[in-house]
Amino acid sequence: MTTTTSKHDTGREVSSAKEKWLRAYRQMVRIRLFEEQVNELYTRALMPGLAHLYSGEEAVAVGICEALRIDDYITSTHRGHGHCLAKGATPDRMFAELLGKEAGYCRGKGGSMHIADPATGNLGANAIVGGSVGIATGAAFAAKRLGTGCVAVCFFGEGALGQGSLYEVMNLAQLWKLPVIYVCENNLYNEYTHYSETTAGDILGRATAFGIEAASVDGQDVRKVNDLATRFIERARAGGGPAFVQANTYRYSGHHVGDINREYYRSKQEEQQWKTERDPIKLLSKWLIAESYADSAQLEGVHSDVHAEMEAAVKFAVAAPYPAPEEVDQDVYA
Amino acid sequence: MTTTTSKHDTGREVSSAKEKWLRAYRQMVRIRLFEEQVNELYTRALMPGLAHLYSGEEAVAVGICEALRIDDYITSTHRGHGHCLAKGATPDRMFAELLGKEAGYCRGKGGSMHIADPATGNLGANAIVGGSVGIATGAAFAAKRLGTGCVAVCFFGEGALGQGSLYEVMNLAQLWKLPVIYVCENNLYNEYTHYSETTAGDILGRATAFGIEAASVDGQDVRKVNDLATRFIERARAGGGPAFVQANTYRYSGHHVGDINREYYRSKQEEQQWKTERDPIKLLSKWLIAESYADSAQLEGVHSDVHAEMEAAVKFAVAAPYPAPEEVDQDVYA
Amino acid sequence: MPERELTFAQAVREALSEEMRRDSRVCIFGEDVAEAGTPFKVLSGLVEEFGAERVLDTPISEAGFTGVGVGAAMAGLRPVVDIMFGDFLTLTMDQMVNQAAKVHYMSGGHWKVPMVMRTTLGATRRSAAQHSQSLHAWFSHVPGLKVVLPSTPYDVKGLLKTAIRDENPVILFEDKMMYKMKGPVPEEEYTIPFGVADVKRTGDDITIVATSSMVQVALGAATLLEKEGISAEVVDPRTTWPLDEKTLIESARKTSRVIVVDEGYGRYGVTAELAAVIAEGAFYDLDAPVKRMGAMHVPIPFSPPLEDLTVPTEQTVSEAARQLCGKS
Amino acid sequence: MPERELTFAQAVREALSEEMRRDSRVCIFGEDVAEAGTPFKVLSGLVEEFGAERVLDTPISEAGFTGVGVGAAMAGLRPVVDIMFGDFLTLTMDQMVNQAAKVHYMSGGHWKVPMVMRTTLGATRRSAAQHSQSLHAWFSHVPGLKVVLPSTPYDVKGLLKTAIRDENPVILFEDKMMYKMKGPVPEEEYTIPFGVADVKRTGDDITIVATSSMVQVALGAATLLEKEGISAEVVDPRTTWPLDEKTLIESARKTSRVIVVDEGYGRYGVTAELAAVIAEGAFYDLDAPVKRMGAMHVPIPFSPPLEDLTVPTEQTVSEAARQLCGKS
Ligand SMILES: Cc1ncc(C[n+]2csc(CCOP(=O)(O)OP(=O)(O)O)c2C)c(N)n1
Ligand SMILES: Cc1ncc(C[n+]2csc(CCOP(=O)(O)OP(=O)(O)O)c2C)c(N)n1
Ligand SMILES: [Mg+2]
Ligand SMILES: [Mg+2]
Repeated sequence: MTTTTSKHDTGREVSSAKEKWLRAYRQMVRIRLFEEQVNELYTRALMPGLAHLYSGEEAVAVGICEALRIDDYITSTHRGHGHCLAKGATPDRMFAELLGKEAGYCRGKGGSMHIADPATGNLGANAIVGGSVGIATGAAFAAKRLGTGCVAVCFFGEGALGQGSLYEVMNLAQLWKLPVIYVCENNLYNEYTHYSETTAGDILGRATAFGIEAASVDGQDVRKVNDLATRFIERARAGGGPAFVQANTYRYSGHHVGDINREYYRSKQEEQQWKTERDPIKLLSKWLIAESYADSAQLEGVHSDVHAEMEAAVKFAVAAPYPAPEEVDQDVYA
Repeated sequence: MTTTTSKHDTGREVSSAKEKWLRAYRQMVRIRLFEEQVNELYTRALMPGLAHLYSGEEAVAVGICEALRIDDYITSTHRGHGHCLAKGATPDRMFAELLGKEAGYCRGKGGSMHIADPATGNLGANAIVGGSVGIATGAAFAAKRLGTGCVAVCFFGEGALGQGSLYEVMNLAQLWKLPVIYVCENNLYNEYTHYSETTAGDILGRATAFGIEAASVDGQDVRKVNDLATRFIERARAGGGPAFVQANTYRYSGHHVGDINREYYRSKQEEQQWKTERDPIKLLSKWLIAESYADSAQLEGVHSDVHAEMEAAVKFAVAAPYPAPEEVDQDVYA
Repeated sequence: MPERELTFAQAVREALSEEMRRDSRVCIFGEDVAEAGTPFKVLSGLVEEFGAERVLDTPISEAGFTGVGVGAAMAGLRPVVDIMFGDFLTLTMDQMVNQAAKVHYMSGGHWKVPMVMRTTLGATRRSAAQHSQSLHAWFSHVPGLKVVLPSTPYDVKGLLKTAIRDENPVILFEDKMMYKMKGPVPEEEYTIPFGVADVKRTGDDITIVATSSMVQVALGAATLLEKEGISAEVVDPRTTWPLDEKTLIESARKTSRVIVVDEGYGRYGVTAELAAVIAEGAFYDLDAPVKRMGAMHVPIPFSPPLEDLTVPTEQTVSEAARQLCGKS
Repeated sequence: MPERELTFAQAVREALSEEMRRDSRVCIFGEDVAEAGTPFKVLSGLVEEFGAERVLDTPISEAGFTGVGVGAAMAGLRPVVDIMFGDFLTLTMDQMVNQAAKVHYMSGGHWKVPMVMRTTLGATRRSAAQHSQSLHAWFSHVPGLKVVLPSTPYDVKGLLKTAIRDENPVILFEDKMMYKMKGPVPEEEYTIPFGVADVKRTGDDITIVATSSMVQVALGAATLLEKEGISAEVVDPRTTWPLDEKTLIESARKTSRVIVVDEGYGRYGVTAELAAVIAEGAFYDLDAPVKRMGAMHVPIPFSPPLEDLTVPTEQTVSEAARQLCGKS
């Protein structure tokens, strides 16, 4: 298995701004190229089922997770590969999971929508929209009771604002002053429906109504995301209670890999505009160059490193064996 | 059966302020004296199960329902007798229901927590906290689609703010501009727990976050409640969409008739203060006398009329037969 | 002229559009039901014909819009509520069970809830544990609800039309794997009554009672068995509530051997009720215990070779039949 | 010295306080569980002993705080989640079924959810349709959950302690009508394993398999039957999942006549599974079909004379036994 990520698990150890943002850059590229491979696997009919790509939204997961400790918790969604990688998972075991192989994070039993990993505090992706809001809040409750100093981050799409349980747990989190950050990734669409058709009023108001501190951020700018996240996370760790982030972002691909003809719900022009003008990787690369933290050759080097990493990981996963039939009824009960 | 209420079902026909507020006065007294009989029935062990008394909160139900048409809808709660009477139900059939008799509104099958009555637009009391928020919203949706001009009022206690489905349907109601009014009766307690221990942040904000117009009102002042309700209801009827009311009020008795020793969660002094200083019936009586709309003899007359009405109704209910055993499996399916 | 054929999805759509034309009170709401026509494209074209006032996209609020369906039904509409995956029914249980199912009875027969919930069931789409469940047993357990499990394009059209005209809350489960299945559907209007089982194939040696897509599995198994000289009768209850006990029991008494197959979990599920009904009703005629076959008692795994082990197949059903008939 | 007696409620409380003393990770939350000690006063005194950090009042948010329980369990606590009435389980289904039950399996065995949900079941309290249901069949149907139905003070104490120490999500149902029932509970610590049925009374002529408070009904019926010379064996499975099939089947094979009694709805409920298991396992020994007795298939009515018709009683159970034994 590859070990590329194991040296910089937490982001806390990074000494300089340069190192910090180069690392964030690499993490975003890893997510982007991971997803390219996923699409490839789908197109080549090597992946069972479907997957929901995170491409375009990398700055959110990376900006947030770079502000977390390795033992902090996250919960994730059906569009979870980015969160998972950003929190420290390795692509080989992820690909293996996507292919249903024994070497996968869930021994092949979870698949794309259920990757979970205690070693990196990943409580699990969740295929129920809003399904993990209680879990993240409960993990924060445990962290507080046990005095571990850990924080929990709950990632969800803006579609999850439709789920009442979010409001139930935000109320609880504020009453009990729990160290949990609710991160709403507003990528404008609930599947095939624009969020404005499903979302009345004001998104931040839905958290501030419970007395929860809330802010919006440009979800394509990893530095801004990270700044805000750092502030909220440190506040939560210090006992200041929950916070809510609206990260404005965009998914480049379809709702899932099979959602090819999208014109009936959004224009190609809109997609193009986000890709050319607001790409999180391009934006950071420009800044890194402007700050003289890197030149383009160096950054291209990152891309080819990562590309090699991903190819190796896919190869590993494709070659890996399926679980044995006897595994089917194992781990139903602990 | 008594027919006392049938002449003034809607409140719309009342010509003068005097008539209007005298009628409101009578309605509040009817609720108060109804509940006294309920407590009596419980104490005398004539009533099966328990009941949740509305005494102290009369101005809310009456203030709101006097602004409604007979064909407008309401949904109610476990503490529903007041809403039911205010919307036009007769006490004889209500008592019969409370005693599980065939003559009851639900043929004895519903009991105190499930009184429902199509003739007065009462979609039903509900023993699930927050259980009727969808029903009221759906009735408003039907009214809009069918063009009936009807409005739906959804009564609930502040405890229902804990239920996520409220937020789900408020979002929908605002998106679809439905004629529904959410009325939060804040009587300070969820059962045996002060609402401040269960309710973070700001109550009105929980509606305004969805773009819903919201206001607080003194729930002991039937005129203020009625003014606000009239404004919101007419706005909804005209297509202006949903609204949210927080009516600040107090329940005089225990959570239910059996909740006698309450000192561990609230003081007798607090109860006394509300009863002496903020009683909705006393407040209106003072005003009626000050405006020379009535003198105390007249108002006492209302009390004795109503007392007689309630005694007759109880007598009717006590004498009424139980449903026949064969009824047990009737009306499971329509 | 050959009989007209439709896919299962087309039959659903045709039932809905016919009923919407017939009755202006019928409306549809759910997630991505309008322009998208659901992820399975089952409802394509309906919003274009009936407009955005009758085919409405909702927020992702299953509990909320199910409740809206209940209230809308009480107040005069005929809502068809769409729950994209049967797994999300978990979120609607309070509205379906504590409200929809009980309103009529609790109100002493005064209010009615003529609402239809359409949703899906079934595994083997590589969708993992939260998108593969078949939870119809829960609803069959609840008085006040009716539960429909169509197994062919013909059946789904007729049963869905009946559901929409029914005065009660009805929940109809469609197996996602069947949407593309073709079958004859006449041009003429028809409905299919609830509580009437359909003998999908007659036989003498063994009865296979099967529901939803398991009917197709049972028919496939029957074909395999035929080659070996075993004549299997396939009985489809079509609705688990009301349940046509009589037809099930009569078939069992005739063949004296029974397998019940359902894609829900085997334990405390539909197979238990069907087996218990048959074991009681055909007690003196059975030559062997009723054999139950349901989903394996595990969360549905993602990994294809594992997932395929969890549901009954033509092979496992025919093998069980062979054993029951003493031929293996 | 006579054996110590406790009420069912006291036994629950003692189990909780012993486990909370033993393991600081155990905490309780739910509505009105702290100062109020629940409406049934079952938890009185716990907040005083263990403090407001371990016994927490929640908002009326069953879905939300159940989810919090799942996450807290995953992250190292041992939460005991209190759902005041079993009827409100409708609101927790997503968290219990799509999350708690599946986390361990979906994560390939990597995460665990050692959480206990305590709730109630049972009718005849004149509480009407939304406060009287017995919904344990739903949970028994779901792989990943364990389901406990204690029938005596002794059992509830031992089973609840086992539940708290179990590494899986466990749901334990208490019949509200039993809280004041007294029974022997030894001073010494003990636990009761899951999946082990308890023969509450031995007999030769007929087996009555009963759950929760129906065990008391069955014992009462057995006493009535004894006077008429019918010797009834009463078997209490104690957990519907895991299920001790062996003890049930052995008793059935011995007596050759069986009644199963459970307070959940009769259709598609616990009685169906128990009857199916017994009909299969004791097929060649049964003299008559297994008789099932559950709640009548109606929403529970409020009116006392009607409500009393809906649940099995000593009279109806003994009458059924008489018939099965050919003595009526
Ligand atoms: C409770 C529930 N309802 C519906 C779905 C089907 N579904 C899967 S993803 C999705 C849209 C989610 O939108 P959003 O939360 O904005 O996340 P995004 O896909 O945009 O990242 C829907 C409706 C689901 N998985 N769970
Ligand atoms: C979903 C649900 N949870 C819990 C209960 C138990 N319960 C009945 S009334 C009540 C308190 C309700 O408080 P509030 O909404 O403020 O109404 P109030 O009694 O003060 O009028 C609770 C917790 C219930 N009936 N339904
Ligand atoms: Mg989105
Ligand atoms: Mg209150």
